[in-house]
Amino acid sequence: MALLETRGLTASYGDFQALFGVDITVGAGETIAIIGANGAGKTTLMRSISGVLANAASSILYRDEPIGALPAPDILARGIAMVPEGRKLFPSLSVEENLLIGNYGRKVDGPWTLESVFSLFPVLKERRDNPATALSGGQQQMVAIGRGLMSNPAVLLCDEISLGLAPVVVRDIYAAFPRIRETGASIVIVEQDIAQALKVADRVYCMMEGRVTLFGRAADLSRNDIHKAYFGTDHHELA
Amino acid sequence: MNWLDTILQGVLLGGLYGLFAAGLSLVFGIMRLVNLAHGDLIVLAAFLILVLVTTLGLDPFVAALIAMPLMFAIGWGLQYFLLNRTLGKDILPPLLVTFGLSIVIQNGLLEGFSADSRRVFAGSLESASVNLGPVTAGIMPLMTFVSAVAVIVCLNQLIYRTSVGRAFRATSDDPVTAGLMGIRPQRIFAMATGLAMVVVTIAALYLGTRANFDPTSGPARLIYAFEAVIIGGLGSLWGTLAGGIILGVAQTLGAAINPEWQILAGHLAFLAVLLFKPRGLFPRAAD
Amino acid sequence: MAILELDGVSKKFGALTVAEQISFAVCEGEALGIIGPNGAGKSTLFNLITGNIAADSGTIRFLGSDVTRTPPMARCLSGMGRTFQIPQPFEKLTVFENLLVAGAFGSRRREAEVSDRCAEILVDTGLIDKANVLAGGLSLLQRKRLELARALATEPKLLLLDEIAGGLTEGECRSLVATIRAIHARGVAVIWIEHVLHALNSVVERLLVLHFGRVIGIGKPQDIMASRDVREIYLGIEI
Amino acid sequence: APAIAQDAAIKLGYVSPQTGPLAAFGEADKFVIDSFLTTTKSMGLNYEVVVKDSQSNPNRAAEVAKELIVTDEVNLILVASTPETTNPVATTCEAEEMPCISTVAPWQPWFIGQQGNPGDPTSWKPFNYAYHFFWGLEDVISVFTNMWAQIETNKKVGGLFPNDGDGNAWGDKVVGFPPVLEKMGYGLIDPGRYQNMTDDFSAQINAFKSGQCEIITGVVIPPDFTTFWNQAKQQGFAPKIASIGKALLFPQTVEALGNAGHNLSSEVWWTPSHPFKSSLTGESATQVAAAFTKATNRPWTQPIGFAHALFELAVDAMKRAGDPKDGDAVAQAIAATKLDTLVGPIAWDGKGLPPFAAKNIAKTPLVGGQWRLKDGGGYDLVITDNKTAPNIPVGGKMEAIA
Amino acid sequence: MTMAIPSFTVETRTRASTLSAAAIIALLLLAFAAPFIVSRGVIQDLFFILTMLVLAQNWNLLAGYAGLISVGQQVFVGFGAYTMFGGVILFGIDPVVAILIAGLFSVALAIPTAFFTFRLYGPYFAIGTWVVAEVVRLLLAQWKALGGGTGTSLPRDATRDMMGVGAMRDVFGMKASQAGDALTYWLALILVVATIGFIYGLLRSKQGLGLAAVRDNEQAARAVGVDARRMKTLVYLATAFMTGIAGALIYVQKARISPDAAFSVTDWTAYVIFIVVIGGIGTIEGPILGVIIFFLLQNLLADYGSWYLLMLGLLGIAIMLFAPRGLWGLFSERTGIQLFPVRRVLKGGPLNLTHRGGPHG
Ligand SMILES: Nc1ncnc2c1ncn2[C@@H]1O[C@H](COP(=O)(O)OP(=O)(O)OP(=O)(O)O)[C@@H](O)[C@H]1O
Ligand SMILES: Nc1ncnc2c1ncn2[C@@H]1O[C@H](COP(=O)(O)OP(=O)(O)OP(=O)(O)O)[C@@H](O)[C@H]1O
Ligand SMILES: [Mg+2]
Ligand SMILES: [Mg+2]
Repeated sequence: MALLETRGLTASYGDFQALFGVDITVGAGETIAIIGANGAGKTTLMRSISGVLANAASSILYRDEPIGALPAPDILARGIAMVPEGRKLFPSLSVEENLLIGNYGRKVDGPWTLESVFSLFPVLKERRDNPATALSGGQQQMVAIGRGLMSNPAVLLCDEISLGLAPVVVRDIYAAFPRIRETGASIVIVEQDIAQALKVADRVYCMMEGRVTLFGRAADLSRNDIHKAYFGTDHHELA
Repeated sequence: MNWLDTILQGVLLGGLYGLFAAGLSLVFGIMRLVNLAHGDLIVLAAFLILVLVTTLGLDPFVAALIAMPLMFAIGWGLQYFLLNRTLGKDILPPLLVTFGLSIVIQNGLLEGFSADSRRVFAGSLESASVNLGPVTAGIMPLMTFVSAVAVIVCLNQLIYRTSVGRAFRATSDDPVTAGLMGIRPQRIFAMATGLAMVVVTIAALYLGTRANFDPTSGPARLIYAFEAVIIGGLGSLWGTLAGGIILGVAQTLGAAINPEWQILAGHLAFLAVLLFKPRGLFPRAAD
Repeated sequence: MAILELDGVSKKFGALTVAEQISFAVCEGEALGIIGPNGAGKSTLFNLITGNIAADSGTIRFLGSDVTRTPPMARCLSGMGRTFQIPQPFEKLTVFENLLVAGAFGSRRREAEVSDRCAEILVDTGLIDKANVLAGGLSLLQRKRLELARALATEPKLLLLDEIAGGLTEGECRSLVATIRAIHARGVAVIWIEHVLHALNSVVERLLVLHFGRVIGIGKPQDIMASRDVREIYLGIEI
Repeated sequence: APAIAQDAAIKLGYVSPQTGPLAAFGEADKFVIDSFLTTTKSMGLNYEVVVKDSQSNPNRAAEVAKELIVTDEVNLILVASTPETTNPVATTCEAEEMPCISTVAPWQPWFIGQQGNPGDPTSWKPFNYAYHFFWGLEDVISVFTNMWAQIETNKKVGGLFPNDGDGNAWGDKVVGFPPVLEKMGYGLIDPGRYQNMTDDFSAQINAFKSGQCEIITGVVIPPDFTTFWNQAKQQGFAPKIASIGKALLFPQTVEALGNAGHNLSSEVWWTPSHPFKSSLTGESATQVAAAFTKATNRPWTQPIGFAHALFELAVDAMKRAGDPKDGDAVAQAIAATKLDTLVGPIAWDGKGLPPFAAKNIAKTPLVGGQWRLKDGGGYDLVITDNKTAPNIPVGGKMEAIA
Repeated sequence: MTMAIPSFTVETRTRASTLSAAAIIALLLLAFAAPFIVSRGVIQDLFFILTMLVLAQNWNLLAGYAGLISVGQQVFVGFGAYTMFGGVILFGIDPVVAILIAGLFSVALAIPTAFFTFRLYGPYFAIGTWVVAEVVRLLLAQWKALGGGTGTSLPRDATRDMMGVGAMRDVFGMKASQAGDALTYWLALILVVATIGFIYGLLRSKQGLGLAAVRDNEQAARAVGVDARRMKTLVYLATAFMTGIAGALIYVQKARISPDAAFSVTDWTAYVIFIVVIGGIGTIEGPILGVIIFFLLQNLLADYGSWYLLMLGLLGIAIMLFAPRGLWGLFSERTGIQLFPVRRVLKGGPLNLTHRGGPHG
């Protein structure tokens, strides 16, 4: 049964419509990847689900409850946490405080505590009292993920966690995902790095210009299908 | 001329300015909100205390205690329903709306209370003083100063030691992302203004017992409060107190030379600080 | 002859060294690519070159004269054009006006003299149909194009490009490469920071690798890509 | 016999601070004007009063004066209360050739304050249309020193003079307190002009303490006096006498001092016990004050008498002017006034005045009083010195502040 | 690169602006004739409107176009007025000449002020300008020759014998005070025309475009060769000049000055901000509309004392909340009408470029 589901989701920024009827489903414990070029609407989708953008109530269902119109804090309270694009750490807060604030609106017992986040990303423990902005990009991304986990969410939305990071750092960060999956949480990853996405995801949605153009089990999709959905061209056209 | 006394009086005066400015500093630090109605809100609180004192026959300190939650509610509502709509990158909307508010409060109070000068009586405390060797200090000014320090200690504890305080700082950094943490920025801002109004009530208590006030006496001290905040640096409450003291000492020193220089000396001290530290003495690292 | 020379340029933000003893030169008409992990100091290097950030030590020479202490405006007037990694359009001006400003001020000419050229640049960069739209209403992609177009309007002798190809579709990427090549072909020197290596490599003659603020390699793209250091640091050891 | 045509109403313009920090001065205006209109109506006179509020703001005062002249086309302008309102209005009237009667501001700040260069007496010029009646600094100085003479002191005086219209005049080295006090053997310690709404008076208190002042005088706005008085007590400064102008005019402001207001002294320009009668209604001062209290439920204040007198003078001048629309005739009629009013006899005859001010100023009597705590709370203003105007009865002797 | 491109043209004019140009010229002719047509009361009201309009246009130039939100513009009103008084009283200069000198002195004051306040940003700049104004007020309050804190009046003869008044008396047979009014009114009218002309000319020039760029993004503006500091300084000095002149002119008419009145933050800055915001910030039309509304409100409600101010406060709040672009902004958005267009619209070329940018700011 679907834990989280969007039905014909549309979203606009003023006059500009960014999503045109997006349907995705996320099952319990599932890892979903959403891929697509810049401007495809991936972030908009994440922002809609997490409540930053308001939508029609019934366009997003969570445990069969319409949540499309709820504001972000209510979404978090129900167990959907987000790691936003660009990390968005709080510069006035230390590393530890950035993590602690992650469960401000949802304090439930679960696998994730300050200690377990530190054991997931040991380097953060050493820097716990530093201002979050003093860390390297990769470390900041770890704080952002840890912060998302602190509320022990049932669904974790991760927007472009490898954006602008060097491949080595990306690898370190993705190394943490199996341990997050083990706790039973569903994960939605937005990613431009298709290979990386296919590696961790159970299922993949591909978006182009505000629509889902392809979806299926990661293992079933051919590279050419994805390429076509992603770029609108065949793979072999690539030099 | 007694320099020691001059400086002591200046420091105590600085306590009063620090108290006037602490609420402003809180609001300015968290929301970048330049509240031009701050002075009028102090006067409003003073009238509230006055009404409680005269109708219920309460001691002013007790009256202030009762006024605090009321003022908190006023501040909360003001922020939640009005000022939150003005926040943004542009500083003009809050400037204008709070200026409008200032006019509304002043003239509302004028309609309600007439232009008469009022006073809140603190009994024999008013003229009591302690002898500190070569100088004497009034009990009330001392209490004002101690209250300013206490207010700042409490606010700092709140902001740096509690989870609500973390939420304040996080929201101040980035309200949208704070929302993703389950923080409701609108309410955090409302709470911050509510808290500022509690501080305002304390300031009003000392304003009302120290000198006469009338509906129009708010703006006169607003500029000192702003100066204290800016000298101290955005978001630093201790800086705000330091700013108040710098102003106070500059004023008493200026007055000791010639009373014509009293207020001018305070302003010049402010300009001098900004000339060398355009972001104040203790600016926040970010922004 | 060198159009730009850096000699021992260093910069620290507090304890963080973002540029350490950087020395290199770019010849007239050359195209140089800069790569390096996220946070390596690439954008900071641009800011040092253009004067948005003052160097702690070292000298920067442009067109033979020392510009280490001259303000950004003067450097632009002497022929440096740049794009910002995070686009910085003049939001309340139209796209065309954005270019007019750059054209009129950057090349010190009257508005009327530059308007035709600005229109041409809009055609070249594919923004012509947005000419009279407020720049604040553009999508990220269009904003990046506007960055490029605006930099071109200043008629630079040296063009500094900061990550303008990220997230383009293959077709768009190809046309971007063609545009940059054409600019380059007219004798404009180019320094281009980019993560999209195949695009970069199809334009530049040399590559410079930056790591923790230090230059760890500069040379022909093939040589650089083949070097062990670069592979380890930038691409990860697994390759 | 009144030669005024019954059909065309005579239009009087009236400006005073009805709102803002000086609003206490304008408190009685409505009462005075209402009763004036009823009286004139019953006398068969056709008067109209256009009331403007200066909002305690000199900019606004000048604006409304222009409006009265130009838009409302009044025949005469009456203005009252503090140089911040009287001076801009009088200046405007003078420039517009509009007759104007002004009051409730000591004449020096009014006259000298309207001169281009107040520092240069040779440049001072009299006015053709602006006339003022009130007392002057010489009166308040003699009233104060007479009061001080009743009590044994070391004759050391501390002065509190702000940098405003009144303060600069009172503290002036030529026309103000300093030369006279010196002549009379008082030592004046004047630390200098301060700005109104000052939060700290320790500089002044220190100066007074080290000068061992037993007397305090000055012209202070109410909030500043409260601040000063509290701080003085806190810092152990207790003068025997405090005679302060302006701050202690109104019962509310004295009450605002709590018990600390006892035996503070002040100038008194009008009380219900002044032995004068209205030339319009024949009522005595006591009756007018009682009528005010009855109508408004507020204690009497000093401006009542002067606001009333303004209208008496207006009616008197208009009667004699012939054509009320002829500004020059009205101005001449004002200059020729000889009228017994609610605040005493008024005539612009130069009596008791230096030659430069003789034309435009008429003086009214001034006495001194002390505020005394009443048994049941509240304060009484007791007249303690009348040497300057013996026809006004005293109510008690001066007492030193406990 | 070299493909043939159908030729482009750049336009700023709109149909409304062509019509309005004609209407404005007609209106101006009427305005110049006003002293012969309407009563003195109306002339004085118009004088008030015109001088407030000058202040409003200047504040708008500063805040709406240069992004410099100042709450200390009263410093130039007061300083200009005091310079004029000083010139007339102490040096016997003709008031009309003294007005011009006042403008120059204001610029002289603005130079050190700019040096200081330009180090500050956003709210710091706003408060900094206010404090500077207070400092100047307190310093002038010590100037005993001009009355110190008491203030002083302009000698009656000075305005009576003002340049041009005599001639007007002789030629038009006006009374001295009437001639004085007409003269100050014409000066105000000229000042308004010059101010709006200057601002409009500036905005349509290359410098105006640069100014808009600086306001939108200072860093990017510098990167494309705009000298942001020079641009802001230029605007600041220009507004100081015009505001100083307006201040002097206002006080020639008032004839009485005191530091509190001349440096009133409420009268010369807060109300001016109201005017600009009610009308619409960042447009030339906005302050014009704003000053008319302000004047009407003041006349309708002034006799209600504190209620008037209360209403004004509420109105300001309401406009800021519900129509942040002001009433002209609302109107212009609905109708697309602009009387003073500055937008450069690209026309022609390969595509039919119809989309318009709307008003600046
Ligand atoms: N103004 C600043 N103050 C403090 N630190 C800064 C500042 N600007 C940049 N940094 C830090 O300097 C380092 C280098 O940043 P820079 O933007 O130059 O990296 P980059 O190589 O361009 O990375 P990316 O590939 O993500 O664009 C980073 O750690 C960044 O956080
Ligand atoms: N705040 C906004 N205002 C207007 N348009 C926006 C806004 N944010 C995004 N858009 C537009 O909405 C469309 C979808 O953007 P979105 O950020 O969702 O894409 P994305 O798939 O996340 O891209 P990226 O890979 O760059 O993160 C784009 O055309 C973008 O320009
Ligand atoms: Mg995205
Ligand atoms: Mg970068």
